[in-house]
Amino acid sequence: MSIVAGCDVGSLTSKAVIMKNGKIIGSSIIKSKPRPKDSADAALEEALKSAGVSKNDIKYCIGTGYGREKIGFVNEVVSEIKCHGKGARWMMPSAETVIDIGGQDCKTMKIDKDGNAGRFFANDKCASGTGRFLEVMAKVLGVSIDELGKLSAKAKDPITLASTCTVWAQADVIKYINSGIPIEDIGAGINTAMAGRVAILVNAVKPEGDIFMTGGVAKNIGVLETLEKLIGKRIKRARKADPQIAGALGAALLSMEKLNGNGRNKQ
Amino acid sequence: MNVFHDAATQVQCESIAQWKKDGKPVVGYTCSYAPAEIFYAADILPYRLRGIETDGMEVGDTYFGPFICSFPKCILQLAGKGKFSFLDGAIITPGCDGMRRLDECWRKAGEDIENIVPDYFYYFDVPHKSENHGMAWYIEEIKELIKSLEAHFKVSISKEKLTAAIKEFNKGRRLLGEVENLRFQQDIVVSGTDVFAATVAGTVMPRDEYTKELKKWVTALKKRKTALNTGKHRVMLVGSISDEIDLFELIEDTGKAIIVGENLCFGIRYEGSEIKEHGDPIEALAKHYLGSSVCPRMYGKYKERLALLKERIISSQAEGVIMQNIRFCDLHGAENALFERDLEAMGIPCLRVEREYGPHIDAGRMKLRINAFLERINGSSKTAKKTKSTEEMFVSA
Amino acid sequence: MIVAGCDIGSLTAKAVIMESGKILSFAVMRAKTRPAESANEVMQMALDKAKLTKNDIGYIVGTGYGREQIPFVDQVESEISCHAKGAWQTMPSVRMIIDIGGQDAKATRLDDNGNVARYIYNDKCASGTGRFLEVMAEALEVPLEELGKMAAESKEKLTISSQCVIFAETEVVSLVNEGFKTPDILSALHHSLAKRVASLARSIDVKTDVVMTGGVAKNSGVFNALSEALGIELKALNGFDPQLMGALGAALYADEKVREMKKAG
Amino acid sequence: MRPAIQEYNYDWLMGRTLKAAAGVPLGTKKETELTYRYIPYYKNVAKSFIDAGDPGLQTLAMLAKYYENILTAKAQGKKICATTFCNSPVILYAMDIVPVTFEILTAIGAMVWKRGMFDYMDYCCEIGMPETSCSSQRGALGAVLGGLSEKIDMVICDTPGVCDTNANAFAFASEYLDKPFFQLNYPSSIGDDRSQQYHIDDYKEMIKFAEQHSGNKLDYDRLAEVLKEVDKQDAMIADLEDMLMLKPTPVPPMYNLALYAGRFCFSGHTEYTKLLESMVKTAKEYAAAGISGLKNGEEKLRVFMCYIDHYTVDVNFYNYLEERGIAHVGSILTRNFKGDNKYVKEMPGSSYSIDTSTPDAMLDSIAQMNARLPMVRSIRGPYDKKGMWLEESLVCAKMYDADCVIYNGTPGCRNTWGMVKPFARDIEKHGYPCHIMYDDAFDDRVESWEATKERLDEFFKIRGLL
Ligand SMILES: Nc1ncnc2c1ncn2[C@@H]1O[C@H](COP(=O)(O)OP(=O)(O)O)[C@@H](O)[C@H]1O
Ligand SMILES: Nc1ncnc2c1ncn2[C@@H]1O[C@H](COP(=O)(O)OP(=O)(O)O)[C@@H](O)[C@H]1O
Ligand code: SF4
Ligand code: SF4
Ligand code: SF4
Repeated sequence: MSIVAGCDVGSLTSKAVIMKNGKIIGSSIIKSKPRPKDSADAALEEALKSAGVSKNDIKYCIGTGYGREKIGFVNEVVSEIKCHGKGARWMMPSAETVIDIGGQDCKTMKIDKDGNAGRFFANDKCASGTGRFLEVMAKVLGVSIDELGKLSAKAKDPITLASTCTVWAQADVIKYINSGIPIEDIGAGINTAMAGRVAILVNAVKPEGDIFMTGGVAKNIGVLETLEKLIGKRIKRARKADPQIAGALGAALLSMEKLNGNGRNKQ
Repeated sequence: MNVFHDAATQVQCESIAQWKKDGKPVVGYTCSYAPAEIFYAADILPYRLRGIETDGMEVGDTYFGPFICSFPKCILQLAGKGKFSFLDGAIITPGCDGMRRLDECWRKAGEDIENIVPDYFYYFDVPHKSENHGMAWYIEEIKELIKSLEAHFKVSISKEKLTAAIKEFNKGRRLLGEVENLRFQQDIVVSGTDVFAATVAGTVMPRDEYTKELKKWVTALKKRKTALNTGKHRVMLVGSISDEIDLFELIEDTGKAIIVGENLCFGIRYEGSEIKEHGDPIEALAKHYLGSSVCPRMYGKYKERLALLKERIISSQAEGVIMQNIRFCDLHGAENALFERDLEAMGIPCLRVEREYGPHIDAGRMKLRINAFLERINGSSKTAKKTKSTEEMFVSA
Repeated sequence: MIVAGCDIGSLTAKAVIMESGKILSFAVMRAKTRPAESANEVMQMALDKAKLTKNDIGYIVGTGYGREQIPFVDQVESEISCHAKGAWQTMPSVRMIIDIGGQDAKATRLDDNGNVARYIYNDKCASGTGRFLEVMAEALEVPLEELGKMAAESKEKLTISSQCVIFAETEVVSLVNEGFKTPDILSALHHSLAKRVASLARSIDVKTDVVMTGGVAKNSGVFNALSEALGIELKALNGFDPQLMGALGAALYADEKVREMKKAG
Repeated sequence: MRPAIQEYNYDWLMGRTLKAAAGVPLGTKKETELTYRYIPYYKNVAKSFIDAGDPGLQTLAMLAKYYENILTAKAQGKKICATTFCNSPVILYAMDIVPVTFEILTAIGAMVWKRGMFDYMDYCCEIGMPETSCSSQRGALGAVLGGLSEKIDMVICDTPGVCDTNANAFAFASEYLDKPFFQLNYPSSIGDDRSQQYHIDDYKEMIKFAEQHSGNKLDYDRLAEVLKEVDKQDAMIADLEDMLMLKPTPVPPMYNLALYAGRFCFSGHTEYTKLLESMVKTAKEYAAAGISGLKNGEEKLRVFMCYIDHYTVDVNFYNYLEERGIAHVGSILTRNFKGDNKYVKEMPGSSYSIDTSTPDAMLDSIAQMNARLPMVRSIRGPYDKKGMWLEESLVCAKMYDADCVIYNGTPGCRNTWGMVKPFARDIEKHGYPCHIMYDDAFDDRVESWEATKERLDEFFKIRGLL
């Protein structure tokens, strides 16, 4: 009976997953705190609580995410790209292409049957095309991040958004609000601008097989559906778990492999 | 090694200060198309302009527009901050559009900020093709440059002096070639960071001193036994201009990789081949500097560059290639995509990243991508190693 | 005649009420999503303070981001013109105005008659803005008003390399993690913003005297850093709230208009 | 790229749309309505052209013909050559090769397509071109790289030495599609014997290349014919440019667009001659009557575009000028540097002449002409050197009595963004208010037209121009 954990400290949210015999027995998503260490502690604690086990029961734990170097309790750290690949494959065993959009970047990757990442692309330099972009916009529109995604479906005549920069797009959005354009049309324009940037990255890895999306933005149905249109392929919906925890889940899965000795040896 | 690291990580290292103290001139230049031997022949220190040590961009941004690569902007920033006050001259070449605009931006900044434009400021026109009339144009440009240097610095640059300069530079090229050979071995005794520092140092240090130091270093290297690459992946770094020791360190500090080769301006690619030591020295220089078609500004020569890269990959047994381009560098950005297409098709893992230059690089984001890439190589080499070596991959491709 | 200026910015809404060149009252508040709402509310605040009603106001000029949406104005003017007018009136020696508001930064050069000679907005990649500081203040858990004071306590020099607002925030968070002190980080932020704005001003030629307007002018950290970056002592606006400059300029436009109308009969 | 888009051949789509639009004025009212329904997104653009009278109609017909040529090239056994707008198509016509000019096609697409050229532009990025590269190539090039166009047979690019990102796009295309590539390369000086010779040598190499890959020999009789036509056209362009100097100028803003579209597509072709004749005729009539070419008849302001115009959906920019009563006194792109032009006299060493007496003279003429096409001529060297961007802009601004100078480009334009700030400063020093637009001439996702318009209005108001 082995219990393992994975902890993903992201820029916006921190996630932890506890697994036992290949099953998720506890998980958590919390808003990240200024200090990654605190975030990690809090996320783990909550996950432990939901699993009903104690920290001492954890046999192995892998950390990942933007703040991975600062997590106090992990045995090892692994990159998000690898973890998301692993996690995605577990959630959707047929997935071959993974799109991960988190708070501060967007990555697309190909994975093999074990969930190992092959070619990948990440957007660099610019915040447009990240979850953060959507948050800023949701705030300007005065809707919650959940609602933002749903606006696309209600839109009649979506606006075209200057998509080059989060900050400038914000100015445009304000202008549209000011000129009385329905909020649905603006929201849809925002989701489309986002999807447009992601589509370039997705197409750049030449998606094959089933496509799966992880990270918080996977919960934005507007982005997801527009993206499907842009790439002309269906994106598989997650059923087994919340796609936002894919990174932490991947970390937990790698912990398990490590413990069972069937994972590759670390150099 | 320290002397190289010093030279590579400071805008003005000790040897330059010493040179100035001896009352000898220093002339800065941009890009890999300015034949440094000419300066040596006139006892002028050729100094390849760089942008390290900037801590802001207010001067750069005042003149350059927002959509420009940060490398030339950093040079302008340093100039504007008086960090290049040791220069007696500067030569701007139209390497790329960003670099050629440095000519105007620097001069314009000079109208606002006193004493930042060296007395000798020269625009050296380099054609984009090396065939017949292209080569002829370039040779004439070299001759013009020589005349202009002679007039301004009151020196004479004879053919004999040029040939002597070529010979001196070739010594360094040969030594660096030996270092390269060391990196082709199964066990590598020298880090990529150290090699790169030594290479960059060559673009700023007085050449005699450089040759001497290099010789010492190479002799010492050859005696080294301890392999530095145990358990590490062999990777190459290619793409946009780089003189950033930090970037090499960042990759090697992961503890999972050793850099076995590069293909960068400032790097070994220009030093790699020797220049003909007999015949007309100007023609020999022209053939070398314009003719080797080493960077994407020489349009239509992609296949040659790919061949060169492949050869490097094979001899250095690189397991993966990191391709970077500075944001707004379309030349390297597009070429990296082609490289990636062709190398991945042969089973060489490639990582393509866009970044900012030097002091403005976001180390955290860069690290993330590099780590993930190394994990990927780790995964693929497990399977690939069993089947094919790099060389076999090429042969079969 | 009593006149008013109303400046609906991206972050704050401001109103100034004047009578024959004298300020009767003013108000500042956080902008609402709908500009019309902000305008009504901030105007009401200013009216209440002056114990007036809307009917008492003879002419109103609107400015700012949401200027086209203000329901009650008689005329609209751009922010550039209003800040210029306000600053010129407040300090006739002014030749350059650097206005950093929530959404953008602008530099404006005046000629010897107070007319706008040139102006420039921040470049496409927008990091030199008040919004940038707000995001940072939030990340550092420091109230906006304290930013300047706190930065003054800085001892160690740091640099922020990210130019992007969004990424700079992450960078700040990691600096916090690495144990750097808040004042040092703040100082670095102020310098980074000041440098960006300085290059803006420089590209249209800096002429003295230079004043700073807009909300960010209240941040002494930026004020000082900008002086340093420009190598020029910025002039303080004799105690007048720089954030109100746009609204003041608008009110002055209104005043001018009313006088013109009177002259014309 | 969206799969829906991948289903259609781009050239065919555009060809059809343009053809339908060109047919509109020929039909009855009812037919017109029907056609409009068939080209809903192109309707506004087509209308703007149709409103411009005969020259507008001719422009529509000319653009339609341009596509027709591309679409029928293969059936007629002709080779297609991708080339830049600043490479005069004259030589290709003389060799019976069909040119495809990415920049022009992108501009047309940006005006005509409802969604602009986004999908095609983004496709280029998907296959690896940096998103920071110039949008003017990325548009039409996306369709070519995506295999949605007529297949090109060779690439001739004449921007090395002028513009990296442009040359780079062509080099990329040739490599990606594995098609032969030739570059015409320009040294940074102009007018001296040495550079003249370089141009000629380089041009001869280009002809060799084109002969080799098309299998056609350059026919000097044909070349002479085409060049004579060019000579005629140049004279008319000079006429139009002279009329731009009148106050008010009798030349409608739209003519500028037609002028250079024709020059880049159909130089040396009779279609272009006819278009020019029509424009000159109308403008002369206006001039004789002393009226402005603007629809509402009142010229309030004269702007000189020191770089490119603003394309994107619905020819918004031209309509804006009309609405505001702003006369467009030309852009760098309309410049013609034939020796007898008035403003050329102010810039010694900048001109060329056409001599068709011998084959060598012809080659000299055409090489010199090519070296003086808009972007090639003025952007290649340091902007403040003789005969370069600054001098040219100032001469034009003065000669056409412009009230202000406006810069518009693309964020991909390293070339001009490299030093547009000092450039604007210098222009201002000479007394011309100068506005830098932060948009993308071909892609209004970079800055929406509403925002662009607002900034323009603000500029005109604050600087006391309108
Ligand atoms: N319920 C939701 N509906 C739609 N989008 C969401 C939701 N929750 C989070 N997001 C999006 O996900 C992003 C955060 O993603 P996450 O993967 O947690 O980021 P990180 O790992 O970088 O912290 C937010 O910026 C937001 O755009
Ligand atoms: N008391 C204060 N101290 C420091 N900075 C302030 C203060 N009040 C406002 N600010 C800054 O001013 C900005 C708002 O400026 P303002 O001119 O009101 O913007 P806008 O006109 O665009 O609404 C805020 O983003 C904040 O950075
Ligand atoms: S363009 Fe905008 S979102 Fe992108 S890096 Fe710049 S400030 Fe950030
Ligand atoms: S990296 Fe690219 S854009 Fe920058 S200087 Fe080098 S070639 Fe030019
Ligand atoms: S607009 Fe600029 S970047 Fe684009 S092709 Fe022309 S010169 Fe090159």
